[in-house]
Amino acid sequence: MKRTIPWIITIVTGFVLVIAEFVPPWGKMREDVLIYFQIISVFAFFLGGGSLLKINLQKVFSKRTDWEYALVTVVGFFVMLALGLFKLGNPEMATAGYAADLNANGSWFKNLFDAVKAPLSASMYSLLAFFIASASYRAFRAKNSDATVLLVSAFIILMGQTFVGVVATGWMPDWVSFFKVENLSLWLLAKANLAGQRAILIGIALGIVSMSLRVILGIERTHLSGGDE
Amino acid sequence: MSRLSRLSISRKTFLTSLLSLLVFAAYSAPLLAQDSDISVTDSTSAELEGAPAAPTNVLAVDHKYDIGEAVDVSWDLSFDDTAGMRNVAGYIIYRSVAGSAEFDSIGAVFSLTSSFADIGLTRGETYQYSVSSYTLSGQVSEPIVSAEVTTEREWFDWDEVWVFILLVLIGGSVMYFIYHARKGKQMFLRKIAGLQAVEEAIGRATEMGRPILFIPGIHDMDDVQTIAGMTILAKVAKQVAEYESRIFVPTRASLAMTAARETVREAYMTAGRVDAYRADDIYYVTDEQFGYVAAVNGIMTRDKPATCFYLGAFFAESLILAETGNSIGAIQIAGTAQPAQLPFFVAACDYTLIGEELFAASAYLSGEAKQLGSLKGQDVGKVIAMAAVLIGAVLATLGSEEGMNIETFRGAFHGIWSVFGGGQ
Amino acid sequence: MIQALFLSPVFSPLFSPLFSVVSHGLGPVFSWIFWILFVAGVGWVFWRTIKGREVERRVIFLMMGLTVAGAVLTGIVLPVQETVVVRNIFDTIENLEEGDKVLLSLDYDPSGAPELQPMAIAVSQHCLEKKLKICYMTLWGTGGAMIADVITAIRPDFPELVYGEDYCNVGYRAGNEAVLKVIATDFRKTFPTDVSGIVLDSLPMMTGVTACPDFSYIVAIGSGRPGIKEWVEYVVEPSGALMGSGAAAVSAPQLYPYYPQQMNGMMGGSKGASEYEKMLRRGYPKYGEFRAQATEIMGPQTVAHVFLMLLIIFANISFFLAKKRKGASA
Amino acid sequence: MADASPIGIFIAGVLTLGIFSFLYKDNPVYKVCEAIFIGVSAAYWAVEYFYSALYKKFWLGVIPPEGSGADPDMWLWGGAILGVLMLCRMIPKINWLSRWPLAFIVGATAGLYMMTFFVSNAMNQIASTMQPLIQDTFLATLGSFTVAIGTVTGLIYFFFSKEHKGIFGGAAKVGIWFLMVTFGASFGYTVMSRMSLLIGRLDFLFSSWATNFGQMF
Repeated sequence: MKRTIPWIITIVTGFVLVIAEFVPPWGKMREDVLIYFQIISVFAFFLGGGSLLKINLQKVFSKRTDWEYALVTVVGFFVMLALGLFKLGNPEMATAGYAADLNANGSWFKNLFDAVKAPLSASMYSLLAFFIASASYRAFRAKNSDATVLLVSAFIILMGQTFVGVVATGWMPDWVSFFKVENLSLWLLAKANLAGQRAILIGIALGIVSMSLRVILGIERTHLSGGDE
Repeated sequence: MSRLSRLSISRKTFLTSLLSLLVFAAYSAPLLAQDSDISVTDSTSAELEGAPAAPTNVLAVDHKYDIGEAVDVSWDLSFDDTAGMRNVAGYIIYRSVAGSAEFDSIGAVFSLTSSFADIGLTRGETYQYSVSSYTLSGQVSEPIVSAEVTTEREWFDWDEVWVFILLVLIGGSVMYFIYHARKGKQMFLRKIAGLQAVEEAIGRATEMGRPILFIPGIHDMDDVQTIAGMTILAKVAKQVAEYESRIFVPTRASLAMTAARETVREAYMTAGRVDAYRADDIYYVTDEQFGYVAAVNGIMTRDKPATCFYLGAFFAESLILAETGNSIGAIQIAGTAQPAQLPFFVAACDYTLIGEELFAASAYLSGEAKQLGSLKGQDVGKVIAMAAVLIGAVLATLGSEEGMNIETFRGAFHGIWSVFGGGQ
Repeated sequence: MIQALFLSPVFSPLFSPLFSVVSHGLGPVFSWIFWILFVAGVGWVFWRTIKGREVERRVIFLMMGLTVAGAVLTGIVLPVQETVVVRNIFDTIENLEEGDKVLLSLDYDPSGAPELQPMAIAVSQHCLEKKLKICYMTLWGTGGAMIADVITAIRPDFPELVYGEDYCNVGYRAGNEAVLKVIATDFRKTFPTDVSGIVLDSLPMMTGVTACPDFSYIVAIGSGRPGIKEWVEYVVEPSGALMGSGAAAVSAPQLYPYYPQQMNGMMGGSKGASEYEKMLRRGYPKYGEFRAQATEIMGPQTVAHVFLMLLIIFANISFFLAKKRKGASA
Repeated sequence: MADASPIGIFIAGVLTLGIFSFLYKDNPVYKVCEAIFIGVSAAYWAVEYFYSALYKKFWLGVIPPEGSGADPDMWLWGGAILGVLMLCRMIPKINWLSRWPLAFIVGATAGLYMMTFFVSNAMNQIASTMQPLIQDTFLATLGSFTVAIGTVTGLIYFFFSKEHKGIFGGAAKVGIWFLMVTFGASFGYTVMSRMSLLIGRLDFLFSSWATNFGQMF
């Protein structure tokens, strides 16, 4: 029982949603399911958030290494949660009550977002500029034919992205203008890149069809069986 | 911005919108006032001085392949709605329920528009529509009435019939090979380096006494890539349990955490080591993309996992993770179906499963005949796709001389259809 | 911006000798120092390379940081090449008629802002110059703040704008692609009100807008999912609306397949944005250089690209040297 | 962030530097930034989901506000029931019930994705490849041949059940080259994006933050 019911739920939901694509009266289901998912994930947050708090509080109380940082996390969590849930300092509260725009200018939630979350997010993201340099240095070496193709293609695009490429190949006569970097890089992006993308996308679609069928048919169900029976 | 100035702005916004509401009401009043008494027989409006020419050829047809809640109304533009004239400001559309002569206005569109979709109707009801043009000064033309139309619900979307046929072909071949895969009969499968390295990578971590890090992507369970990641996690966790190593699975979504716990627990049980399972090694971090990345970076530099798996949906963080993993000397096996991130994994990881290979991985790792059979079904799909690409290109080449315009898939298939004598 | 740095009470005494030159574009002294440092650093990396030593990643990080920081501080401006892909968007907007409506969807968050915000601002300015009406929306929870920033940035140039008549902001609705599916045919079902709860019907510019195709042009600017791909799939394909897009450079190659059928133009990354700014400046000279955010960052971009190309060349030199040495010893 | 408070700007700058310090090595400042980031952002999304999904989508869906004219959408209760089942995980006796919503989501995702990707990835991509091979100019013709050959050989590379040998192996090799060109091109094109982010951050540090810093002391 404990195994069969989930399996039936998977089969039925899967097949119904596949068929819904072709049956107009069922079309709304596809939208409803997305909303269901959002509602379920809010409930699931109790589990996720619970686990986050549990692990960090355990660290704090048992004074394990780095417990101080765990405490910071817990405090940060509750502060932001309170500011948001109660919409503290939200100028629209006066008129709109709890329907006020969560991110209204001037609300403490938005202020904390601007001062803490936004810069942290942007800074973490911008680390990529450094990592892209170290990765290029390490990975773009002509070790074999595949790597050489990768390297050459990347190099041409890099040149095409700036005026450097234009200057470098500006001397070429018109009858070989195809090989001018600006044309070559556009051709790489619009043709060769397109072909590769298509092969990847078609492959992915086939992979998804096959894997979805394995899941729906219950051949692949390691992800939901774990139980004690 | 201080709270005070914010308040003053919202008051300003309020006043502006109130004002514009009044302007709008004043402007549209003459139009709306006529709604109730316009009927088919009432032709006085046409005699209004300066009334624009009415639209012609008003058609109302049931919207195809829907649940019977919509009608498409179309018309030819009023003579006064052409370049040079343009004193028509727009059209008003009226509707009556069959039998009644009462036409209610249901909407208006701007000039140069010749269609209107009326939605939210009742299925099985018969309606009649009429359309008038109007000018900015409020004169409305005589309404032109359409024939009656009954909304119908269709049970099959015939626009999608090619999708259906192809899906049956490809899905059917996958299912055929799943159920005809015979046990014991060895099927040929090409090697995928990344998957052959899985066992070795786990073994290495065990020897070094360091943990394994598994990231099932940064999407939630509503992404099929995450599900693919979980199916691989099942196989990896089983081996980890057998080797008595340790696996960390930080997740970016709560649901993914729950699913990962189920998966790993099941794997430990299958391996007969449920006592070694630690739920707290699989934990939710934060839904914030880069907050999650910051945390995983921390885990990598502090716990120094010997092997990192990145299998699922990845975005910009792919390179941050892979470069940090590289700096701690971990063996890295990645796989994603995000085309934009594949280059970074290919560049920075030891092994990368490209797109389709990610979805095939759990079948490969399981070694079960049925699962492997599905891969053969996928290959049949590839043959169909390649054939469609080649035949389609050839047909398009032949057809292009006659000016055949093939833009969409359906168009292409109708093209094939017409070559074989159908349609046209 | 940079001027502000040197005006601050702490820094101005320190930098006052430099201030006068730097604040007027390419400051000779400051940029000379920068270029000398840059060339010296690259030379050192090159020296290490031919000596057969790998360069440590932290050195690369440091060089990268110095390169970009230097280029930002000296404010070098380099030429931009125009492309048809961007031109198409500009021309589409240029050819719309006064009063036409444009839907601008900003689907990104602060981390995508450096690249995409300039596009949103330039397109908004262009639309307003043409007296088109703009409706802003976003599919990202964090996009609301982006819209607010864009409006703050353009307001001073167009003091006569009236909310609800010339532009409006319907804000964010949760639901990702589900939102798009719905608005393709029924705009009001998802957006019955604007961001602050005003009923859409009371905004004069929104009369007659029932679905996405009622906008003369849609410009979707985005950096991920849901974003441009979803716009194409759920709005353009089913409804046939006319769309142009602005993509973060990272996702641009994936979007090329949609050009020109499903979207008639695309701005890719800062380069696309700076091209748009260039076109805008040419058409409307009042937009002087100091406003061109994306153009401003193309200088640092170029220097960073050159540095990266040099790194790749060095890496291959060291690889072949190592191989040769290995071959000689074997 | 033009109107952010001076203190907000100050904090933002410090946090930015804290994150950058990770490039040198892991350190206490980075750890603090990381801890703040995790706590604050987890709560941010909790609140955002609470209001956008639970309040706006669900609550206002089943109990529409007066005057909106909408009918209560009873289907939404299904989502809520599944959500509550999810919480059963916390009660050991009936924690197996939490597998139901999970099973629902996995089935739904499989079904939805199968169709979406089949139509958008497979069908549309195949359809767009169906272009006339012979074009007006030599280069355009070369281009359309490239796309067709690249797509087919790329697919050959992905074949699982056939050994990459002989002609087939040669085609697969061409296929992997096409994939490599794609990866190289994407990588190269992305650099600009990544640099913009850094430029954005540095610009913030040098202008807003430094100015603000000066004014504060």
